[in-house]
Amino acid sequence: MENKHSLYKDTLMKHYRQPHNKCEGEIEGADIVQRGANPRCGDDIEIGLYLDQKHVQVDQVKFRGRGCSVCIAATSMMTQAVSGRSIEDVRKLSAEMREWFHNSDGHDIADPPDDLQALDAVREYPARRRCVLLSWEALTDALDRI
Amino acid sequence: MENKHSLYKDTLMKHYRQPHNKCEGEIEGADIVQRGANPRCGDDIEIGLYLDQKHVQVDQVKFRGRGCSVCIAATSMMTQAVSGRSIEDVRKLSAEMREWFHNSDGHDIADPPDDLQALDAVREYPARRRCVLLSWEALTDALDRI
Amino acid sequence: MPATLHDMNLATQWHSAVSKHDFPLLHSSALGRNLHYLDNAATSHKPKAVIDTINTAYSELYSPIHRGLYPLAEAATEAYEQARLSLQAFIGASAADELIFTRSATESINLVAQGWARDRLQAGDQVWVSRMEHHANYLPWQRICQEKGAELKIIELTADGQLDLARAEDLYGPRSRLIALCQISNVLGNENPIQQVCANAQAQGIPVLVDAAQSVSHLPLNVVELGCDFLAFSAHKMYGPNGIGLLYARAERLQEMQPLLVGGGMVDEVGEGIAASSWIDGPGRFEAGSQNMPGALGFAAAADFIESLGRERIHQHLQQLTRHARTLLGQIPGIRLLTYDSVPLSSIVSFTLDGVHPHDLAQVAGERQVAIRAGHHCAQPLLRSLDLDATARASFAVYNDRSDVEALAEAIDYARRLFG
Amino acid sequence: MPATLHDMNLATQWHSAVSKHDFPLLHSSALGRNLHYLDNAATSHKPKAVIDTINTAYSELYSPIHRGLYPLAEAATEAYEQARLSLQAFIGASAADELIFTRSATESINLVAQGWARDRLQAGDQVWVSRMEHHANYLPWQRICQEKGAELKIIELTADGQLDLARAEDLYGPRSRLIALCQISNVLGNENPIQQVCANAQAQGIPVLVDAAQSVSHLPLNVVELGCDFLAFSAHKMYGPNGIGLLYARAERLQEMQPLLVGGGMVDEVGEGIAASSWIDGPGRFEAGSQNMPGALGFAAAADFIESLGRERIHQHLQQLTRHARTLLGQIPGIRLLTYDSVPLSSIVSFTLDGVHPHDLAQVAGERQVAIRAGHHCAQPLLRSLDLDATARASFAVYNDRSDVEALAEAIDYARRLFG
Ligand SMILES: Cc1ncc(COP(=O)(O)O)c(C=O)c1O
Ligand SMILES: Cc1ncc(COP(=O)(O)O)c(C=O)c1O
Repeated sequence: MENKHSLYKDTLMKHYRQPHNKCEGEIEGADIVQRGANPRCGDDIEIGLYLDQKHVQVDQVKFRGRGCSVCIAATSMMTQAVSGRSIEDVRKLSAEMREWFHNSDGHDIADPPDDLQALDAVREYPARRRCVLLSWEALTDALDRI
Repeated sequence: MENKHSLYKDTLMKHYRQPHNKCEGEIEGADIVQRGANPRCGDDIEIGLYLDQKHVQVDQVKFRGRGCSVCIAATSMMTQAVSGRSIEDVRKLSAEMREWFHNSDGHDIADPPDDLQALDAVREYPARRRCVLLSWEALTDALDRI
Repeated sequence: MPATLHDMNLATQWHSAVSKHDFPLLHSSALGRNLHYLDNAATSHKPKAVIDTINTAYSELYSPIHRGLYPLAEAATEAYEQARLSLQAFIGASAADELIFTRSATESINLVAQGWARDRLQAGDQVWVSRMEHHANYLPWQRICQEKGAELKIIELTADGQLDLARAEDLYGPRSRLIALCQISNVLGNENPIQQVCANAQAQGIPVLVDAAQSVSHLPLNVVELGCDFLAFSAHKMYGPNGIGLLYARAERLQEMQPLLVGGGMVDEVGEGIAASSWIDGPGRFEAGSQNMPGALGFAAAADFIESLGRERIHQHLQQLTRHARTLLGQIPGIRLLTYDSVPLSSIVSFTLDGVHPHDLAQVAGERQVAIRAGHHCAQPLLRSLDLDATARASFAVYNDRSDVEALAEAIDYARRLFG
Repeated sequence: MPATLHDMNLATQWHSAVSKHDFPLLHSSALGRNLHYLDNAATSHKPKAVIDTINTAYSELYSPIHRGLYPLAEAATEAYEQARLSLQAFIGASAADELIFTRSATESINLVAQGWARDRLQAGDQVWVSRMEHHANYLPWQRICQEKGAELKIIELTADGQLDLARAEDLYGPRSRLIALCQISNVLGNENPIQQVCANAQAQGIPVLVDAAQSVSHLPLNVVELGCDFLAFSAHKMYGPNGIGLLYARAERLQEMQPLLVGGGMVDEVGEGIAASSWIDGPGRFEAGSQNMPGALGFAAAADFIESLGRERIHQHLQQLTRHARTLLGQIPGIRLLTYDSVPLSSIVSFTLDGVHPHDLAQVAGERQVAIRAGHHCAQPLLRSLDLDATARASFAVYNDRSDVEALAEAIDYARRLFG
């Protein structure tokens, strides 16, 4: 069903159908839990950060919540992309993602890790940017609380 | 200088140059003095009514003030048209004049007294209606105070 | 889904009266030519007649209004006031002086909230709205009630989505100062019993404001028969231009209103310092600044366009499309329609599909050339009460036909399979 | 009155860049073809490029803004925000988020009065305006000062009609909360020393609002260099469409503002009952209701049109016409010009003629195909101080040329003879 002009690339659909790091109940044992909500769309998620002991690395990110396929898939990709990275790296990546989506004509991320490149198609739909960025914004808010 | 398409018909210019019933100083000895002002144009006049003893007839109307040629000429014509008429007649004429100017496509006054017909040309210029009607409105206000 | 013979006859007659051919965007633009545009409750496309009127206003008649003493200015002023007269006839008002040109339905309602209600509301007073109001007819009341310590009271809905007037106990009570209701909901598509509410309210001396944004393009409407005090709508949802709307205010109410904007053209005499200034009479008092003459002419042209088809007939056409949409969508597994069979049809169908977010529905539909809306439709109070974050919505206009409805149903079914 | 050779060369160059041919109303309409239109301070005519842009917006790109998930809606939203970017460049703002689309300069100023000043003014505070303000930049301040018990302070004029800043003693004093000034007066044509006022005000932390309605079409303008906090203007006076205007608000000030209108599109989360609702970030918070996309595109097209000629050059052209008008009118017996030689020229000449009421002047001129304005020009405080009820005014735009000025002088002289 892959369609060149569609938002719904296989990678996105894969993440939507089988999201990584998604909890069903509460997020338990996380160092920081942060909500991200967009009442205009009804997207409403919560992410949990698990840090290393020295608080220099993000060991894992989990999430729960509801939203459209773009929101869920992008959140899944985010958790996958940042787990195991240094906090500094995560901040950088987060800034790059926002940059990437705010200047849709601008430069690409040099080497987008993991599946993030699959979000490229969403950049053509400004109305859906918020769905992609919601989890990244929650992530930044969470990092600011360390 | 009469111009078919001009507002400035000879009759109007005649009344403007030599207005009837115009005082230079205060209006003296009138039964009722009434101001009519249109701050939007700067027209500002005062009319004085001289009634008969029984208060059923308007013996004379005088005026003073400043305004554009249409305002001055129309006021002059008004004083001429109503002096010597019964109050009832004056009320009727006043209503007809307003009617005449508000429905510029409507019917004409059956037999406009004196020079009033010369105002016909002004009906094509809605922006000047107010200049014609100012004195008639002051007149109505004055009659309401009898 | 074969149409009945009767429906088909009506449809044929209809399409000889109006079609996509009359709408340049739908007929010949790259982005619109093949589009099934079903987002008409948001805004409608413009017939050539309206676009041409705007064009002519700028190219042949443009001039300042109510200010010039040269023939062009007189002609432009005449045309502007003529537009007001056309719209007066369109809504059946007793006098053109009861019509105020605003920028939109939103401004019209805010004008009543700030220009009329502000001076009248006291702590403990009530303003009534319904659960199904658009934010434009909700937030202005919420804000003024907050400011004045008044109560914002909600007419809740029955299980089938109609105004539950029986439960709205104090609606006509002694503290009720205003009732503000939409004639047709932009989510449910319900038509509300405005005339009945107005009659009851009038008996108690309570003014009623009608938000006619969704109704004025297809419901026969007469403000005197309706009995309302205020009525608000925008031109752009009735095939007219953007940037212009209308507030009807019954003469008595108009007398009681203060302007929302102050500036040129609406003042009689400006006081020195903070001495009070005096406003001119009539609707011009509420139209501060340079008038939008091309907007007013386009607005009147839109009303003429609607009148040329007849609101009765338009309404019938839209009801047929709505019925067809309900039938076709209703056959898709997992669909939930937001309106009930017990409620008369108008021009709007809202729905959800189990397991697919409305944004995804709209996106998939968009990729298949079907333009529908997803979201809260500026009706958060309603959606919250239905425990929904968002719905999908299709809404119809004169240029839509059965093929648009069929494309919609196919797109939704495709989305179901894609996400299934 | 022969022009100098230098002037004639400039004029030739100018008319190959722009002429009445580019303006459909002036080029080919029945009422405009032979008209010497000199009422440009009221509103200007539209070049074909602007009319075509509006047309295209309706015919090829029309759609709801910020709401749809189909390609047409994305394209329309993109175009709308692109228009904001163009206008950002046009006024030199640091960010597009500092630009709010309003319906007009009038709404822009009222928005600042009600959305910013209302929450800040206290009894005894001062708002400063000048004696030469248009009612649009006077009445909103008068009203809010009345409401708050604040003082409306006036910068009076020197004998030659300039801001008498020396006499405005507390202008930068501790109770001064806002200074609201026009950049160019719509009666006198004066250009005010805004940059200097802004610098002094900024040093004391006093915000400055600039009414740029009369300047934005021909004065090179950069809000950052100017140093103002707010700047307001309308599209229709700069060759753009009616029904749309702009408020620039420096980011810091924009953060402090409350919306004038509440409704759809500007709310984040609607509170239950009268619980507070939250507004979205950015300029959209002040743009309640459906956006006027065709208006915004026409607005940006007007800015492009101006930029294509260059504001420096336009200003020069208008100054030349103004100088010529002053010379020719100055020769008519009984004329009194309202501006002084000591004041730099811009694009406006106001005058009176002894013994002839300005309304008669304008009417006679109108009958001779010369469109000028007569009245108080929405500047009653100024006219009262000059002890005048009305003046006549001629104002110039890019499409005017020396023949328009000559027709003006002839018409005024004719009026003199008619009434002499
Ligand atoms: C100096 C000045 N400010 C403000 C305005 C108001 O502009 P608008 O009527 O477009 O709101 C005008 C024009 O009427 C003006 O000349
Ligand atoms: C029921 C209803 N009321 C009011 C509005 C506001 O109209 P506008 O955005 O044109 O001001 C809308 C549309 O958005 C609506 O659907």
